[in-house]
Amino acid sequence: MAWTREQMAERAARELEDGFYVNLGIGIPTLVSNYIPEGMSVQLQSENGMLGMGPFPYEGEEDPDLINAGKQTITALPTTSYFSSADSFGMIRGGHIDLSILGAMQVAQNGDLANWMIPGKMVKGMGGAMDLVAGVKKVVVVMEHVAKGKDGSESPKLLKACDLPLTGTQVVDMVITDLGVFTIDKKGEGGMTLVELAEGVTEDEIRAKTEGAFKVALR
Amino acid sequence: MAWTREQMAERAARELEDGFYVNLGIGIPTLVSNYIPEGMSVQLQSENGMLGMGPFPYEGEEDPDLINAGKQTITALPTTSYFSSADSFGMIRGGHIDLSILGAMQVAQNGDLANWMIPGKMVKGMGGAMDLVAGVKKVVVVMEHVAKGKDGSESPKLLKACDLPLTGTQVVDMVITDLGVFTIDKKGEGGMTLVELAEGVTEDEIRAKTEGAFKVALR
Amino acid sequence: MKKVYPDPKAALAGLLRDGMTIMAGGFGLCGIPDELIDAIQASGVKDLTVVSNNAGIDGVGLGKLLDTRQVKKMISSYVGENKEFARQYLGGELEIEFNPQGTLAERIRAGGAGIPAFFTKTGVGTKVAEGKEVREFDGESYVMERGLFADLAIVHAWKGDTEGNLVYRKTARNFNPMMATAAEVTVAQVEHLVEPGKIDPDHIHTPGIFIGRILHVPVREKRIEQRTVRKRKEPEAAAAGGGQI
Amino acid sequence: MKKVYPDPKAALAGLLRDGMTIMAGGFGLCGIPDELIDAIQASGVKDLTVVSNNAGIDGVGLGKLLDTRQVKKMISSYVGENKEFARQYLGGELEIEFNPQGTLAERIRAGGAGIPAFFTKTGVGTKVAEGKEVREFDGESYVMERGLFADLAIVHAWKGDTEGNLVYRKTARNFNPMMATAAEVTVAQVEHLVEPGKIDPDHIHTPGIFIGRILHVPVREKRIEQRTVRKRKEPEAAAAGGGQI
Repeated sequence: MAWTREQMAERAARELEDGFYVNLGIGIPTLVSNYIPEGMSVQLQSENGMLGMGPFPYEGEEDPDLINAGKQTITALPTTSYFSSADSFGMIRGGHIDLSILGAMQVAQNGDLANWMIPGKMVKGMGGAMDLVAGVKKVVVVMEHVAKGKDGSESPKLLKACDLPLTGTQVVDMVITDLGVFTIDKKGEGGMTLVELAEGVTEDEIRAKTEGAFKVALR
Repeated sequence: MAWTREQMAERAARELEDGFYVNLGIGIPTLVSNYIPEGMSVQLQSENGMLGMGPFPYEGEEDPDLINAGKQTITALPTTSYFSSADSFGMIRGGHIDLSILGAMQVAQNGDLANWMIPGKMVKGMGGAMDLVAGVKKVVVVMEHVAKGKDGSESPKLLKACDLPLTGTQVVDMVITDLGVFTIDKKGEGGMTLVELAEGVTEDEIRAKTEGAFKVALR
Repeated sequence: MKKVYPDPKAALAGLLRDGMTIMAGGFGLCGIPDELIDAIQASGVKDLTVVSNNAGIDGVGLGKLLDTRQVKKMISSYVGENKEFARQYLGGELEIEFNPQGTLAERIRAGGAGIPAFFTKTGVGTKVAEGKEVREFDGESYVMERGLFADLAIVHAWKGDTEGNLVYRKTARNFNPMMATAAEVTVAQVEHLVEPGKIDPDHIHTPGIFIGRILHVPVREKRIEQRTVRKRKEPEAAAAGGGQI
Repeated sequence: MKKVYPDPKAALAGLLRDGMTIMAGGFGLCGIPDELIDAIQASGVKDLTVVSNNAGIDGVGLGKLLDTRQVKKMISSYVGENKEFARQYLGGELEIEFNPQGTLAERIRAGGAGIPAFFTKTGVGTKVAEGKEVREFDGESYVMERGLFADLAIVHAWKGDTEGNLVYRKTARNFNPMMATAAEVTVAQVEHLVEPGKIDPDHIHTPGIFIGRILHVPVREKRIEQRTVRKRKEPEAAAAGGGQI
């Protein structure tokens, strides 16, 4: 049984530590905020200029001047501070954010990441993704293990080398898919290592669905 | 009759224009604030992080958190804003200050300026002087025409080339001395031009006390 | 030295010309100088290069200038919400230069602060670094990016005084403060215009020196791009989008 | 995750080691983290490289660390007010690296913002540019300067909350905000320590992310370096030091 989106988010939340400042991408990463352990202080950064992001507002309490990087209405917390985009990305680029959890189209065994454009399709832009993966101390990717084509075909997303245009080179520390968890020695020679299996998933199944080389060190 | 310090400051004040943002150096330049014409809006910048600098405080009203770049206690105005040193010098370096009036040890005919160190003497540092002359739109130097030695000897300060370590190269637009006023075509080939004489001062006297080459175009 | 102008048209009078570069503050539809954008549309000025993190949505914000084909080129980080944009771009009618959001913010800040170029890790080894100098510092590779400076910047602030001192509100701050510093002339629209001295000088985000012209825009309804709410009955912990316990 | 420490000694415990680089906020004696400096003096840590715009005055501020010869090198813009400094410098006991004030401020800001190097006009053609790369952009020459990052930064703020959000007061802000961003660990001393939520989030100058430890220092008398006043009878226009009509 592969993990659900919620289970993937829950697993990603285990990378949080007390006192962490964290930036969450759109999609499954956003769900991680639901699994912050009680008693743990985690401040969420929104790269459009906010630290200490609160939950969505109650209906009727939306404030057009208070949105997150996904342009959704949100709320503030007692810890909140606001700042400019330049200060926000100074914070990101300067290595002050402890953890970034984000989605991906492809990840290579050396930590290369592709998640912003598909040649031939309309390009929307990279937004803050390149800054986040280059600047944040630890980058965790949460994604489906394989891409599913419209015809039902499956193609691996964990590759020897990305063929889509890159968001960053040697930037990913960990990949959480619906099938398991991999660590990547992004700055060293250690390559990619499978460290956890989703319940009921076998090493063989993962091997069949992964193009990139990986060692196995289940814990 | 050479100009007094007050007359030099008064002359320098004629370079002010309505709406100008101005940085004044220590010494005679500070006196310029006494000659801002009535009805003219001039905001003084203090490079330690303030725009809209007011007069000295009344005795007993000094605030240790409110000083100018000369470390003197000052006051605020209704127009005042405070900012960091990085923002302050962003303002200066970015060319947002209209006019800087400052003192000098030497000025060369091409606009080179020396005003921060004398080799062999204790060096105190350049403070913000190099940033100001490099960044401010118009730089006016106010200084005595000649340097007086302890033995009463006089040596010119307006030179062909500065021999003291430079604060900036081709940065001075105008020099106001106790004897007259010079303009300098700092970015072009126009050189230095004598444009005004202090009352009772002759062109010959100036020529005798000036090493740098200059044209004359009195107005 | 009067900085206050009565309406958007007057505030932009004499500042617009074909082919110019305009910076426009805002993130999505949050903190955009919409009334000034409307006035630019009305002026008919064209062949604009517009520097803005996003390009508005269809018929709103910068989307209006796209509708009227006044924009030749966008310098942005993300333009996903605009169908007319996609149409013009795919049809080759519109040029786009994508910048990583942080690089865009820093290029603008640099332009305003007299810094012609700087180095950043962002984008090394990607399309963004193509054709740019890449250099190693202390064993890491960085790409050189250039400062940006515009002919005109238009910004939106919550409060301003007649001297041009500005205060932004919440995440409507975003790109506005840097853009205010990085143009020959900056025009600010403010929701509340007050006399000098009414804003605590420690609370000012943009000092008046950067603002050439200022304009009071009456409070009106602001657009929300992604209205996202939670039910009153739901426990807080179940709400996505952020959390702190 | 507790950031609040009971006293300066505790706030610096485990952070000090010989030969380290420390940034210290302040301009002159304005906005200096004096209680933290006292604790560094008391610790006896030595061979320090200190990044600070000034070097205090004799027996006050960083002057104390000079008195006890704990400083090996200063990175500053102006050190004129300190006799002991001059003695040690002329005697070859103390190294000094002068930076133009704006270059120093920007190097610190760059260090905190992940920018390893940038170009500036300041200092081109002077001693400051010697040995550094000079490059032309759009017909003007600029010198390349490097970002600065320290092992420890100590800053002074007016108000702070237990999350580390800081507000500075008037010109006591100066170098403190950039330094807070440019060190492995930043320790802040604040005159008023409050609970989160007590500071308007639009008024925060330094977000708590930059502050590792925070310390309440009771209000005491602050030193004034150049007490300058005007007589009550004097007309305002006659007062030097500034003016606006």
